[in-house]
Amino acid sequence: MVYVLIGVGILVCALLAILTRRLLLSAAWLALTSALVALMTYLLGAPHIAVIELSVGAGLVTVLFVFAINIAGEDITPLKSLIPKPLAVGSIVLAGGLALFLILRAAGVLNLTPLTNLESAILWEERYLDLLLQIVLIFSGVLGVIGLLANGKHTPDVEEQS
Amino acid sequence: MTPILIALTIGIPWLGAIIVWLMGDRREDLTHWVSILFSIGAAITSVLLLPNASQETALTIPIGGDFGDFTFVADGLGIFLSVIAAVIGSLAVIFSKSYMKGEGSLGRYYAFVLFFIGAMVGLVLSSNLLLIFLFWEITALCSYALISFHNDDPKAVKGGIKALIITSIGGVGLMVGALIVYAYTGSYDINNFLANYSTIPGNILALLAFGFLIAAAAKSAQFPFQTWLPDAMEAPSPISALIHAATMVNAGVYLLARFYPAFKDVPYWSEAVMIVGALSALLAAVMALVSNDLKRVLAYSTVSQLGYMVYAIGTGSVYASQFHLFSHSIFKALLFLSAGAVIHSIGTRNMLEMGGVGKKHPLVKWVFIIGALALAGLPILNGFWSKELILESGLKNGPLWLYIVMVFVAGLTALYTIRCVWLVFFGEPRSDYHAHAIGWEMIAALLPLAGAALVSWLAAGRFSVLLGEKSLPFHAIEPLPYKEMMHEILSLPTLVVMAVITAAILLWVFRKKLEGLINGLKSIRWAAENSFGFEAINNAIVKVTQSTAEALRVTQTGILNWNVFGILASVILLLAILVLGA
Amino acid sequence: MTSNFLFSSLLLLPFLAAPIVYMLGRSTARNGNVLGISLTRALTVFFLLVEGCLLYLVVKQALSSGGTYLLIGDEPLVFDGIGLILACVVLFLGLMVTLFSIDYMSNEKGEEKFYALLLATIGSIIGLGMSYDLFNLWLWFEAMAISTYLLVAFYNDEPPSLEAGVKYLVQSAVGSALVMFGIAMMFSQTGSTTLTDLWQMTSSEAPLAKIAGVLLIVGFGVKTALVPLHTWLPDAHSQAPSGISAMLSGVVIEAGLVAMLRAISMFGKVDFNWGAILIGFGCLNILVGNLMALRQTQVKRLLAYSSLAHVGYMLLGFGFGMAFGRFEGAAGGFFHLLTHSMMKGLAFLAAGSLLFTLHLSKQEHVPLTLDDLNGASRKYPVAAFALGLAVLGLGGIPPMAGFMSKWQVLVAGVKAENTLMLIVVIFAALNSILSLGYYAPLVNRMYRHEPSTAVEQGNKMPGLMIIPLVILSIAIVVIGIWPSSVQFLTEQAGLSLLYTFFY
Amino acid sequence: MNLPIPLVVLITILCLAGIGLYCLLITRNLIKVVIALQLIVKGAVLAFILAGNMTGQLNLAQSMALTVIVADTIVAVVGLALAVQIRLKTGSLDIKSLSSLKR
Repeated sequence: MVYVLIGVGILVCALLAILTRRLLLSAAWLALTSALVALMTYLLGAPHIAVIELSVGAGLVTVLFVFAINIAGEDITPLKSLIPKPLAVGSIVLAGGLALFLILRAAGVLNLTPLTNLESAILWEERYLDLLLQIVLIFSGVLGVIGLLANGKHTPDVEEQS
Repeated sequence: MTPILIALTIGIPWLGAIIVWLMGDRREDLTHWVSILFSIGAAITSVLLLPNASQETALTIPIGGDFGDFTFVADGLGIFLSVIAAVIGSLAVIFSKSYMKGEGSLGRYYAFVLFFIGAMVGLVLSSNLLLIFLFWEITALCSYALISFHNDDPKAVKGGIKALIITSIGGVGLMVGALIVYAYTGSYDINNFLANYSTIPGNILALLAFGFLIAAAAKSAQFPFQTWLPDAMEAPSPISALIHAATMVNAGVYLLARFYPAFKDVPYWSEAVMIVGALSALLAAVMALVSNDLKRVLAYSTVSQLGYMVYAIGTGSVYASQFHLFSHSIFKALLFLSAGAVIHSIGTRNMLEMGGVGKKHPLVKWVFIIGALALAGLPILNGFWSKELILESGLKNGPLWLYIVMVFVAGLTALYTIRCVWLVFFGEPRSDYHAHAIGWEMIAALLPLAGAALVSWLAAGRFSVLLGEKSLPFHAIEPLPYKEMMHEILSLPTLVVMAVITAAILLWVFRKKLEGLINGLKSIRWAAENSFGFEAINNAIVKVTQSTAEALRVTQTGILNWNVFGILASVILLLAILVLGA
Repeated sequence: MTSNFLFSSLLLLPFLAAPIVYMLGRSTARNGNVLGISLTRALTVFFLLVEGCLLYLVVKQALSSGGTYLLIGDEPLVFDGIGLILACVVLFLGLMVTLFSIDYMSNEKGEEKFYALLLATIGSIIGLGMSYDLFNLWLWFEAMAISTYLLVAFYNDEPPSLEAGVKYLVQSAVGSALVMFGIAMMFSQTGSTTLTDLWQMTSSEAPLAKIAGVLLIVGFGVKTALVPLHTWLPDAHSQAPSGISAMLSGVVIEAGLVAMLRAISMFGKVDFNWGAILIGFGCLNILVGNLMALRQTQVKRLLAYSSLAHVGYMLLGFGFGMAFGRFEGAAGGFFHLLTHSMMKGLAFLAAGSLLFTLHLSKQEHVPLTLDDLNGASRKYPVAAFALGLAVLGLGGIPPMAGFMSKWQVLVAGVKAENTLMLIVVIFAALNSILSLGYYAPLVNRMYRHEPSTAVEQGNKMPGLMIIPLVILSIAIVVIGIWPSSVQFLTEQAGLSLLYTFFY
Repeated sequence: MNLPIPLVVLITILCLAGIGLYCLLITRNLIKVVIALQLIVKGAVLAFILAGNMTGQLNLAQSMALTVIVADTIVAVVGLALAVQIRLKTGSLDIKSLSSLKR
């Protein structure tokens, strides 16, 4: 039941995030979505990810959005979408429906492992290579941001944040 | 010895091509001479190959994988065609020295001519189908590059691309055939295939046979692919003589001749070959009759004569077709080169603007007449013998109505030939052209060809031995000494043909009195001037493709949302396949 | 131990080199130190050469002692045929692009970032070819994507360039999200992400595996430019600096393809015809790519669309391999991957050299149009010849390499001995001819006598730019007349790919 | 109403991804595009945790989810930087004004 509530909460926040006209509000709703997702991951037995999602997803990313919106400004003029909305809704529903149907047909009833052994495991257990690669990602990302913003008038400290 | 000679005959012109390309236009005279040197070198080595003809594989270069062994066989058929390519090639190069004097991009011109000669020699000497296809495409590339040599002229560019695309479409037939041969016999080797063709399932063999027929029809400009050859006449005249009359267009006939034993039992194949040949011969002859462009007349007549060769293969007489190919190469090269000399001198290709050229250039007039008479099939020139052989075979082995068509075409040939000679060389000048002098290189190239057109038929006996004993292991070709040939030819049917030809000539002589009849055939004239609608079909295909392409460009909206929609759409598509399929 | 050392240094070197190159360039560029920036360039070339030597040593090691396996944590890295061919291709082309870019990029701001990110891209593609863990594969893939974002949007003063960057980023990100869902799905089934585990644990009746497979195909397919997903490609390829266009078209989309093949290869036991899907996309790609290219007026855009068609040929080869067990098909697909990377690389570099001399060196940021090419051969014989050679090779004209690789792909189709495949082969061959409809006029233009105004006013071409053009031209012709010279690469790769399907 | 927990999470994931994709389809604002991408990635994170939970490999799942978060934060940062730069150069964040490359 709790899951249903959180799930509905996530979806409502997400919908609000994409439907709100003001970008800053959008970012705020995104942060709330992120927090609820963190809560769900916590309930699913992943406390570390919950913490990180909360700090990165709800914290850092929101800060970045606020920075970016500050520079780029709020374009709140309502714009008619370029794709007919019924087509968009229809195809999304179709894709989601097909996926759900296939998954349920394939997996039958989904089972959870009882969440008993919640050991405080070390992250990156046996996945050092991924860790190393993340450094590469960050390096490339930082270079990318520096390169993109090289001549900008306002060079905010976006790159330091990441 | 043979392997070295083969390598040299292909390698010398290719080396020459690279050298000439690198030399570019810096020193014009040197470029001419270097090209002449290399082309003559190739001609000499190819002639040296003649005594070495044998059916054995002479040269094997193992490539491995799915490319098989690159094998070369210097058999009689291959050597004979390579001699034609190299010798006429060298004559065309010599002719070019005068014809191309002062033109830009000489390096490119000669490089492609030499590249072509090497590729043509490779095409006929190779016995690996992949290699044949490779050379086949290279000859198409060279032909394209040379047709659009004057590429500031949109007509030349268009003609070149048309030739490239139509011959490549035919190439698909050859490619699929080669792939089938490899997939079902495990090797690209021709002789291996001819020995084991019966192991291939019947329907696949039929596909193979008709694939090769399409390839041959496209390369040899036969019905329904004949439209590219007239447009290829934008090329400089020596190129028309070499590539579009004497050598490359023969590749299709060569292909059919090579594979005849495997395909002769395929249902309807022989009939299809005969009909393709006869239709090409007939339609092209009618078009030649109404065209006023000197080179186009010769191009139509090439299509028509190639039709005879294809028809001959359909009737089962590979020897007759190859013998006619031999004669045709000589007299058609002669005609094209002398036409080139005339065009170079006068500066127009329109026969209605010529007239009386014979007074200015008597020598050219006489060699052209020799070629024209050979084309018309008058005794005792080489065209007479070979055409009669084909008609004999057609009477014996083909349906009578096709024979009648071919005899009728023989009459038409005489008619358009005499019309052409008359319009160009006789009468009074119909425009005030200025006749420039003709260089000695042109004469030097014309005279040997004229001589050969007179006497090459004497080699018939030797030629039959070359084809019969020293090549084509799966063909039944009996040696045919020329006395026997004379005996065979000088019979009643020949008199019929001669009567038709005479009637055609009389028709021309009394053309003024027969105006009523000619007017009655106006609709045919109109159809022929519009190439019987084939040009329209070509244009329609091009137009449909281009407008489809243009319409499709709308899908690249440049709008991010639609781009993402593409991703979503393919997910839906694949998921739907999963739902429906499983 | 030494084999592990060699192997890991092969993977690590580019990433160690990238910061070094960046730091060096950064510290010297501010003062306008010419020596420093030339040192940066030289260092990049040096690192690539060292990487090539390492690759050679690893191959030698692998042949002698079988050190083809490296376990970092529990993530395996495997040095097999696929990894080898991808590494060879990316190193060779990367070196050519670096040599080419020395003059091309010399006037640009942020040159050091260019080289650093180029090194990072090369490194991630090498790693991608060897990764044998699904999640790890995705991460290499993501690293490759992130390093190329800036390279695509390198001219950050030009709105079109930024636009191309945004499209590339968003579409890649959506694709990569789909890949993540696919991975999560497989993970939920087997509790592991190594390819061997996944392969062993999926049975023929694994419906969830099919959905995951579809998501992975579409996700990686975005980078591979399968047809409805291709819309980023013409924009990115035409807006990036030419060296990067060559990299994108020559290896990045192929790397996406390799990632896709790796991912599908673990579904070898699943009872689903993956090959048929690839063949379907292949046909679509060939047709749409050729038709879209037919009416283009910008050279780089035309080449970009032709990449679509060539991905189609590779897909056909792999499809024949997977659907019919035709080993030739898989080998042919890899062969075409190799030749296409060289030919398209050469085409983009040659077009880029003309773009540079005609426009960029005069500080004009305008696209190179077909009309600009008129008469280019007079003034720039080498670039014109190289471009002509490359596009005719792409059109499948012998004796260039493209002929042989297309041939091998089509051999597999006919060997399948299936009527439908025969039709596919004929279709592909006819499309090859359609492609001549835009390649041939392009070549023709360059050999006209009347030069365009752009050519008349063009600058002199820097000598260093010509070197990669010459090397690539020679390579294309040599492979074209001696196709077995690269057979050891393609056959190993083909074997590695089909292993999970048929053994 | 007693839905099994994994089903609830699964539906949440699908809807989250769907909402994100929907936003990508209809929005014309570049920053909104980045927000939509973030939403989809949140779905992916949840998917990894759910998968880890179902197979009892939570630690593995956590490390992977963390990697996903890091990678996509970087993508978001680069995306935002691009958006900012576009805003500075063209004065607009509208996707429609950003379609000079077409056909």
